[in-house]
Amino acid sequence: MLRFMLIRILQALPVIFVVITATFFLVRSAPGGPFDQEKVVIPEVKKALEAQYKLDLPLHEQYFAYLGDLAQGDLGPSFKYPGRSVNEILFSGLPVTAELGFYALLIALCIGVTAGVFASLRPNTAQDYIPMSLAMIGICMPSFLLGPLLVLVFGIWLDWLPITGWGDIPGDKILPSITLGSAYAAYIARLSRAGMLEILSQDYIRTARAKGLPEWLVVTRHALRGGLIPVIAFLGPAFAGLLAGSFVVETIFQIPGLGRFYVQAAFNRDYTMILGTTVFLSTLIVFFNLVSDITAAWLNPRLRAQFKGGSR
Amino acid sequence: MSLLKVDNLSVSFHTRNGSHQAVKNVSFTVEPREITAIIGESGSGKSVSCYAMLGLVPTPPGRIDGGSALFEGADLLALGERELRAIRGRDIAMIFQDPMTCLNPFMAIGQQLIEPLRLHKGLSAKDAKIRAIELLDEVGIRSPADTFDSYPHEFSGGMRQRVMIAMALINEPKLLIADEPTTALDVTIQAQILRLIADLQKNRDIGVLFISHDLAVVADIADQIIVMEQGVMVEHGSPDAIFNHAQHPYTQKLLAAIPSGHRTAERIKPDPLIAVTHLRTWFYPSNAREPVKAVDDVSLEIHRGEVLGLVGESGSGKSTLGRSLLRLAPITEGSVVFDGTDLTQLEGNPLKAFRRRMQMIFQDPFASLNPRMTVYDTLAEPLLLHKICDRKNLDAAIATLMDDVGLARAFIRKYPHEFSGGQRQRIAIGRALATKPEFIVADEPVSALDVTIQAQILELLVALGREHGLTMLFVSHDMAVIRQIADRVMVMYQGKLVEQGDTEEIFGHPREAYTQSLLASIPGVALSA
Amino acid sequence: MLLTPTDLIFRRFFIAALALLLVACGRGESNVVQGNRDGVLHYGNGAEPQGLDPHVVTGVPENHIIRALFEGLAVKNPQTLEPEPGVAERWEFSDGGRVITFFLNPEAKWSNGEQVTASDYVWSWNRALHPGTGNEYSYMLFPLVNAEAYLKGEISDFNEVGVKALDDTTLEVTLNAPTPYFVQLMDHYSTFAVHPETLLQFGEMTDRYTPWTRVGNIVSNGAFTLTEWSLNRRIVVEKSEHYWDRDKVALNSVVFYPTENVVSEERMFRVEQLHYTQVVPLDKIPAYRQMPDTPYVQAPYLGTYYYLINTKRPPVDDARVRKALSMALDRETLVRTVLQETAVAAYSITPPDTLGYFPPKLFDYDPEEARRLLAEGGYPNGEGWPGLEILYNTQEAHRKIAVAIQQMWKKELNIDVTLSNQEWKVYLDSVTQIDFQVARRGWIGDYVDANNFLDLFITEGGNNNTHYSDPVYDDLILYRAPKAETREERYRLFAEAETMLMEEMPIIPIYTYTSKHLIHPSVEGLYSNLMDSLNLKYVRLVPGRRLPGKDK
Amino acid sequence: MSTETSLSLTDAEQGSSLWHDAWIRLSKNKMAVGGGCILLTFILVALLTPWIAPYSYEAQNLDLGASPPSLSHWLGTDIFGRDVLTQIMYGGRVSLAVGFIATGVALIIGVTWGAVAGYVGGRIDAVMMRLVDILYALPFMIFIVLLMVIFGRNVLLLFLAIGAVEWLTMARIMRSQVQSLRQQEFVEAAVSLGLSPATIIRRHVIPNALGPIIVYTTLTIPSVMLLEAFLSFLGLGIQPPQTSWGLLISYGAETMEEYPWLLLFPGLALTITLFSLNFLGDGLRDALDVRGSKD
Repeated sequence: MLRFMLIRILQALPVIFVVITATFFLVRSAPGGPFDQEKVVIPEVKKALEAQYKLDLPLHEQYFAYLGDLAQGDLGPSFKYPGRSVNEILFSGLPVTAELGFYALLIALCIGVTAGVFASLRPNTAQDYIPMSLAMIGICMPSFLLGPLLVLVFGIWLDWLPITGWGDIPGDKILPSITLGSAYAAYIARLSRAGMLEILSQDYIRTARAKGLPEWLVVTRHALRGGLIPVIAFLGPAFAGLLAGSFVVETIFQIPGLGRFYVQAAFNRDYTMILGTTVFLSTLIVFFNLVSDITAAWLNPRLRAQFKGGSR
Repeated sequence: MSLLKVDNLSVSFHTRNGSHQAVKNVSFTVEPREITAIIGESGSGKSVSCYAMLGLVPTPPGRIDGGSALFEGADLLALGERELRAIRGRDIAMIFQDPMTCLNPFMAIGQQLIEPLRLHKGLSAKDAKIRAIELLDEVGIRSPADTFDSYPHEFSGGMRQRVMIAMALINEPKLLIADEPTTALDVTIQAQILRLIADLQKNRDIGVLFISHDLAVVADIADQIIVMEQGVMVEHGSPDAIFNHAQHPYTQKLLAAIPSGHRTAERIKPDPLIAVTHLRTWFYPSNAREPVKAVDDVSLEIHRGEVLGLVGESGSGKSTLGRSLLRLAPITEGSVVFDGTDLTQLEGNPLKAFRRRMQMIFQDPFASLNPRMTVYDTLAEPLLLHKICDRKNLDAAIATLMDDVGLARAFIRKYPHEFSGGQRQRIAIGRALATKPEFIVADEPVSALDVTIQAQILELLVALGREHGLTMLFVSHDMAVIRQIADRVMVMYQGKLVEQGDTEEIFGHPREAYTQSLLASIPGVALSA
Repeated sequence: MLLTPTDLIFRRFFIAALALLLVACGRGESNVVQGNRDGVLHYGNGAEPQGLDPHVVTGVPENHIIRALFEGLAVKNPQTLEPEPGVAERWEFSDGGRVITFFLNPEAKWSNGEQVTASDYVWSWNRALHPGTGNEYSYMLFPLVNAEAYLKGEISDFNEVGVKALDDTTLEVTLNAPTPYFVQLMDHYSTFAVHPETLLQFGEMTDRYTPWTRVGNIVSNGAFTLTEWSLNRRIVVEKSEHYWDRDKVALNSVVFYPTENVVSEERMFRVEQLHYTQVVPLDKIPAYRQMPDTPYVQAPYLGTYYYLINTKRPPVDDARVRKALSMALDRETLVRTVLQETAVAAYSITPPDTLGYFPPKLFDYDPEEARRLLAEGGYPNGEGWPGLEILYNTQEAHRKIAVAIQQMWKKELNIDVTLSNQEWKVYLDSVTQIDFQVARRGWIGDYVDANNFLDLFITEGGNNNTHYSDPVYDDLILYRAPKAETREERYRLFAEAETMLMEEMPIIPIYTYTSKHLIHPSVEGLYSNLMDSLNLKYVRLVPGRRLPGKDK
Repeated sequence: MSTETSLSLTDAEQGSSLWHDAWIRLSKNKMAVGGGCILLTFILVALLTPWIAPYSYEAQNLDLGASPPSLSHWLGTDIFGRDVLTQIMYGGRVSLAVGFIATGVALIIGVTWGAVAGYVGGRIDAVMMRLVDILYALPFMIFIVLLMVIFGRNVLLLFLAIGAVEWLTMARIMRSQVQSLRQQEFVEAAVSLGLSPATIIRRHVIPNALGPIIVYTTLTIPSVMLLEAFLSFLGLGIQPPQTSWGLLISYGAETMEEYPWLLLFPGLALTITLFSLNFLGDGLRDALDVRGSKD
């Protein structure tokens, strides 16, 4: 188990390193710098600015300096937000985005699994077609459309829910979570339907029925665990994707999360911020992939035994 | 009174491709304290009739057209789902064919075991566990208390089948339906399981309905035998009546198919086509420190024109040895000299040239054919690849191959799934023969087939071998089959060769204890007795 | 009922999910109603500020907050924009306007109770102009003697720069030339004083990124003090106890929201979560206009939207072609339709009525004349037209205008025009490199003076971006206008420069901006002005007033 | 079953049979045929748009502005007074082209990459998949901006950029498919026949892995269309007044309260395409699965 994790982490390190390096040089080669503004900056001022952020050094020196800082866990100061370090900004946004992502996934799971399981119980009937059609729409409904639509209906017309904010007014977390979760709900619905169909055709489901188990127990106890393994495997990458992809939702609902920084950093050419978020996210992606692999393996006793090592 | 009385049962299936009557007016009875066997080939409707009684045939596409099945006075076919559920697992329990897939791999066996107990008897988890452990002990699971929380994959096939049996018996049912409970098992295990079922039946006074395709299997245990063919019951009677006075030609055919003959060994001149020396094929699983020594220091020779039988249980390394000879498994050490050339040193085109000269027939004809290629494409591929014929002659060559393996030419555009297992194996044989090889490894080519089909395929192999002058390594766990086909026999155990010799010598005078136990487990002792 | 651990887990899972969905749906009082009662203004601020250090930041959202926290020597009257006393009680001009003496109010205090002194200003201006600080708005202080040289490192002794603390309350400023708008600049945050000891406590004078502006650290001298700063969530300021004019401050507190998404901002306003929005989505304006007692407020704004032309790239290297393009542009229709009357057609770079200056209108929409000029330029009826590309940065508003103009030119001049949008920084790069044919541009005045617009197009102007260069024009702007004796004389010279510019047409003026806000009926004292410059200290909230439709 | 042996083999076309059979199966699936017909209609309309569009594409009527559906403008007009139906027809040209071509690019790269990685395995697989990981983690926005700057703006680049992103997931799906397929005996049989790895992948592996790939592809096409809108928004890809469904939807979303028809009709066009694709994709998957529905 430990060995497996260690190997995976060791495999991830070069990936993260290459990502850092590639990103570093990519962002530097993008046109426009962090201090370019509509009103042209006096050359002397610009020089002073660059000196303050060590941008006047040769590129490779900057690179090694960055790596040095990174090794100590310092992601550097933000260019766009003077007075704030990238570390600080990341850690102010992370809990919010993580919470948002968590709720979104939770909603996605509730809706997706329920819909998928129901659809799988009576394939090729209305009970299958209706949730799956909704899932198709869900997959393709962009959040820039769904968000405002939900706000309009539930926030303004019905006046049930707050339309912006995060943790300021009770209930203000509902709409953003649904907006962000819907696409994932749709994917999960499809995944769990396919997984359940696969499992429900297995011999051991017949065994369970032969024991006289009522259908709901057959489904929940015998089929669900195996049927949801693809879903579990999907959750890791999905959660990492949520963190990176929450930008639109965070903007629509004015949520102080990480996604906004991630995207805006690119537009602002906030070099340290871009790098910081990228390093952070790629680490998270690796981490969550690992977690979901381990969870999926843990759910599967056969693989679990392998982790324990040796026993055959 | 009969335990179960089935009257005029008819079941049909309705699919997009039309409807098909699987069971036609079948009537039979199962007496308490007796083992009733239903025998028939796959597709004869023997399983469907049992599943239909318990409401386990999915409807649609299945439909019960008529009949009744009186179980203790209640018509199972007329019961609602709820009442039926109360009977399933309590009064009637089932064992299925493949213990590998019939246990939930995600649940500890203990949990699965006590499930019917808690469901039907409402026992507490603790009491249920005590009962389960007793039962595990009874079916021969060692240290049942420790294995209670183990998962199915931690058991071998035979052990899993024991767990299945324990699970079926846990509620002390009155009727046990065993659907091919030994077909997926090695012969040695098969013998043990058969004995177990017979013993349990006697000790517990239950009725057993035993479904099998193999008359030999039920020969020793059945009190009554029913023979089915294409949904119709063609004959029934006591074992004695069936085995000794079979009326129906189909029954006679089944009897004839029981492998019993042996080959008149031809004296082969020792002229080694293949010489294997100190072959080791070890696997290094990423999660284990110790390598798996699938083949460990094996040396052997295969002579031109002979059929060498390789026997052993699953996991003995016999398949890996066969694959290693063909360079399909990674060789760790040693050499395989084929007609003077060491194959282990070859790569790329030279290897490809040798691949033409040696072919393989796989165990599972369902898996060894590309499901998305028609027979034509499957057969054309090796012909074109090795330039055995050009496109002009292709059709003719394929037609000849089809004739050779006994497939109607009309099937040429069909896909593997449209064929029966035996036909598929014929396609696979055709593919192997297409390259006009000198050497063929046949890896359990008949194990997945019904006995009647087995006999046909074996005959075909023998005939083709003679016709094409083939040298063959015939891998099998089934001693009876080996005896029928092999000139010489090697016995493999845990990666090593333990015994070898001429077939009759081995069968007549086995030296090693292991070989003796293999021989003892050949089913159908009652037949020869 | 038998339950395995798995069942229990599932059960808990569903309960948790349900609980989440059923979280109290009841909505409490809106921000506005609550704020009206408690004297809290909820203010849509457009974006998260970069920071709150007056010598570091550059943007509009920063401006609003900094001007709530700090106060300049003079402040602009929100109605007239004329300077009125801030930290300085009064000021005197001498030496023909070259020297200004500011007399500081002894009651002006930092939020820690200390007095704001003249030497604080000297220290702060040193910081603002120091080459190490990298203050992008340092040029605001360039009218000071030697300020530019100090910034550019030509001199290193700040004592040579024209600012002196005569005593604690007297600040003497020496200018290069009489600069009529200098006092106005004292209301710009780059000229604000910061509290030297606080800054030094967290780092060097010139450090950009110390945490001195954080809650608890910051010491400011304005009407409000900082009490909460949650990134991308809100910034809260509260009435300062030490502010000299605290009796006039009606609000107890202001909450600034980083309302980046304008659609969301408008919706927040609609459900009474905001008193004030930074902007209004164009498409919503007609509906708001029709409301009785509309909360929609629109006012002229000191800014011009125009197209830059690269005067060295054909086909627009010919002034006749440029004028043809300009004259073929039906600005009135554009403003009426696409812009929903939220702008004013512009025929000059300087907005009309810039502190009394009215630029001459030298041409009009005239397709006939435009076609004639185009023919003269070598493309009769668009024949032989090599194509033209309009560059704009990615934004909906710019796209709309470009699409409309594209079609106008096609229709009137029969010429093909393509559009090209670029991401902001790429666009900036293209504009700076003058790598375009026609590019969209907007200029917002830093201070109310035509000079701020006209000096864009001097040869050396960093924001010229057109290759336009005329020594006569440079002379007018750089030397003759500053030396003008009277306002009239000065404005005449400006008009002359404007005429030169429109003759050559290196830019095509399109419209003059307006400021557009939604202001809740309960808000009083938020005046509209040309600079969109608010002074929150005058704002009062009247409880009980609701938006139309909300007052049930 | 008939057992006639006199079958003439001369008219047999080698290799085409899988696709031929699939076609026959597909043509029996009503939903799939319906979806295919709608798609075909859309494609035809897109191709013929310059000749059949009711209005000129660019013609503005600024004074008319946004007007709801009427007799002269069936689907209404946008804020420039342009006919929405015409806009949707022209937008369909871009969206369909981007959807199909970019997905095609992603499909080819992803399937090849995943198949090779999954089949070859070992170190090469590790390296190839790490590369995919890296590309996943790179900041997409910067990547796009760079592409735009280095290569300038053109539609081809748009396909490239989208393909560059979408193939990653495709490769992953393919790889896991191939990994399980290469354990299968028929692949081993192909090896023992002496087929080269490339041939095995092409003939034996890919056709059997197509099911999930087809399903994923039908999901990718609409998301590619929306991604195109996003990129066009950023300035990469198509430039106004050219338009696409994605762009029309994103503009429409901003004025959903004022001019709902600007959102509704392009949204409808995309949704119909999406469902047609889905039905066609499911049908295709079933058609290619020669085994038919199991049990």
